[in-house]
Amino acid sequence: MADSRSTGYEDTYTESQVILTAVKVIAPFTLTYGMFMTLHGADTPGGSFQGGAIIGVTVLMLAFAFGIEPTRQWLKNSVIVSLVAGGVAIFVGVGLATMALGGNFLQYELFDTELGIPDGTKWGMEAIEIGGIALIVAGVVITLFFATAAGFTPEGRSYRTDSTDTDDEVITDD
Amino acid sequence: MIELLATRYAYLLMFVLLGIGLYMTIASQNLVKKLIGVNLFQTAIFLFFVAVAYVEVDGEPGGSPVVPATENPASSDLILASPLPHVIVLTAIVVGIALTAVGLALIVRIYSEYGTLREDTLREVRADE
Amino acid sequence: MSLVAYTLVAFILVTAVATALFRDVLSAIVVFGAYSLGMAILYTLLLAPDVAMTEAAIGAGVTTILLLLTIARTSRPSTERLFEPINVPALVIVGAFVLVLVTQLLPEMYAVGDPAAPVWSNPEVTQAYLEQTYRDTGVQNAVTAVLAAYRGFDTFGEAVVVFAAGIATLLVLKREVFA
Amino acid sequence: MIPTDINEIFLFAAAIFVLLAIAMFYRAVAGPTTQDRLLAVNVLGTNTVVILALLAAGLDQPWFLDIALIYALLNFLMAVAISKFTVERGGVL
Repeated sequence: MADSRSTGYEDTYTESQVILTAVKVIAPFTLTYGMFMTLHGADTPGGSFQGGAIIGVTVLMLAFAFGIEPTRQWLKNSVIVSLVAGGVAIFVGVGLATMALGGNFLQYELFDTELGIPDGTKWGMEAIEIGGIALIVAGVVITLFFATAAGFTPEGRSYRTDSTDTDDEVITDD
Repeated sequence: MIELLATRYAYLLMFVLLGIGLYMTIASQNLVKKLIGVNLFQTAIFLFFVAVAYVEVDGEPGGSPVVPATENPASSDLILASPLPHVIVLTAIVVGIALTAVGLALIVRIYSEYGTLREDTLREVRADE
Repeated sequence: MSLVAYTLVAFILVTAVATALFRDVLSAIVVFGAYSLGMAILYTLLLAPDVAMTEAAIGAGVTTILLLLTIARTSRPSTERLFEPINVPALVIVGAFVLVLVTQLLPEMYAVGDPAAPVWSNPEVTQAYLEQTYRDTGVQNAVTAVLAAYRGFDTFGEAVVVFAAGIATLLVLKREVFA
Repeated sequence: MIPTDINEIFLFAAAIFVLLAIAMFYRAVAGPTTQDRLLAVNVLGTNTVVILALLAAGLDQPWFLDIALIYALLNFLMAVAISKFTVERGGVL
């Protein structure tokens, strides 16, 4: 077991045919469903908190099927950073945009009256729902998962700077 | 008495769940179980918020808070659950998982420093230092 | 209607007690997942589909996985007994707490779903939201409207709290990368 | 006690399914191995989907089916996570 741990890639369990096939079928559907939930939150129950969580869960599913380390390598750090930080930036940006138009923080009707966007209130809300909260929640769910999965390494080195050589200690010892 | 309990079942459940969550945080020696207890306590509070938002008229439940697409809805169409407690609970659940995750990270850290998750052993280890 | 509610209350109570008493942490986590399932059905029954969805996605899904990962990274005590021994002093304190709540607070509560309850009948809060949501914002889901429009600044704070919690987890674990 | 209205019948059926869930929970508590508990919770998840569908029909709230869909997805994820954990005590997770 120690050998398969250290390589991390020839793990028989991460290549379980059942899980791999099922996840290959289900993951696109989960992602679509998360996006549906995010985009359709205005008129039916649902919304960005739920949709973002489901989008994040899709990555968790992939990580269980393909192994956590390969998924970590596949998912660039900059993607997650831009998800989380970009979400906050969009949220603040929409709020500051209404202030720049002469209103209060997140006073959406100014998009309608000042910029002439039809249904400005609705689209302003959709902007912070889709662009803001969903991205933050999805990014944070993925972050929490990978951080907890990595556990604590006293040296504090990050795996990303390492190449995928064989002496990479993937899992902290119990 | 039975009538009182039967019509207030959600609040009764909430009180008992508060008790169970509190018991887990006090009595469990394992830190992970303590955190599960905190989570249980949280869900009891959420249940309280959801229960006060619920409405029914003559035993017929109202609707979920999706209003009809008219400018001036008739009041008979507005027998809907209150949206405000739902919003508070919605955000509280997401903040709750964030809190749980930070707690779990601390637990992982404590384990790597002291090699135990039991409260009593942890106390002894810390006393020896 | 009420029959479903009572059976669900029984189910939730059984799962909660089992979660508290299991000695094996893995079993407690698995049973806690079942508890979340029951809780989400109760939220659904109390006409809160948004809350039920969040509880389903986050409470039952993500929490269970994070707890599992934690005990995978730490230890799981060996189990010679199925249940934990009852801690009598804690049980007495908690029992007194619950007894006070049930005897003193429960009779003061409005019945579940009573339209006269202050939360629902308040013309300035709930009724105002329900009447004005479509006129003001053009969305039908009142929960989304309150979340993003009426209480948008509050939601901004919540989103930043979630962001901060992600950063805090990375700091506690001394990691420098998000993924 | 036996309902006659069609919506009442759906709700009654949902109540029966909750009772079945309590019965299934016995296996989750008593089950000597973790595999028994995992399977019991998995069945509970499927049971939940059925209960939510019946509630959606009984209360005339078609949106409840969305929640049932989320459950169907997450039940799979939980099953995979717990099964992988039971192999080599989480070493492959």
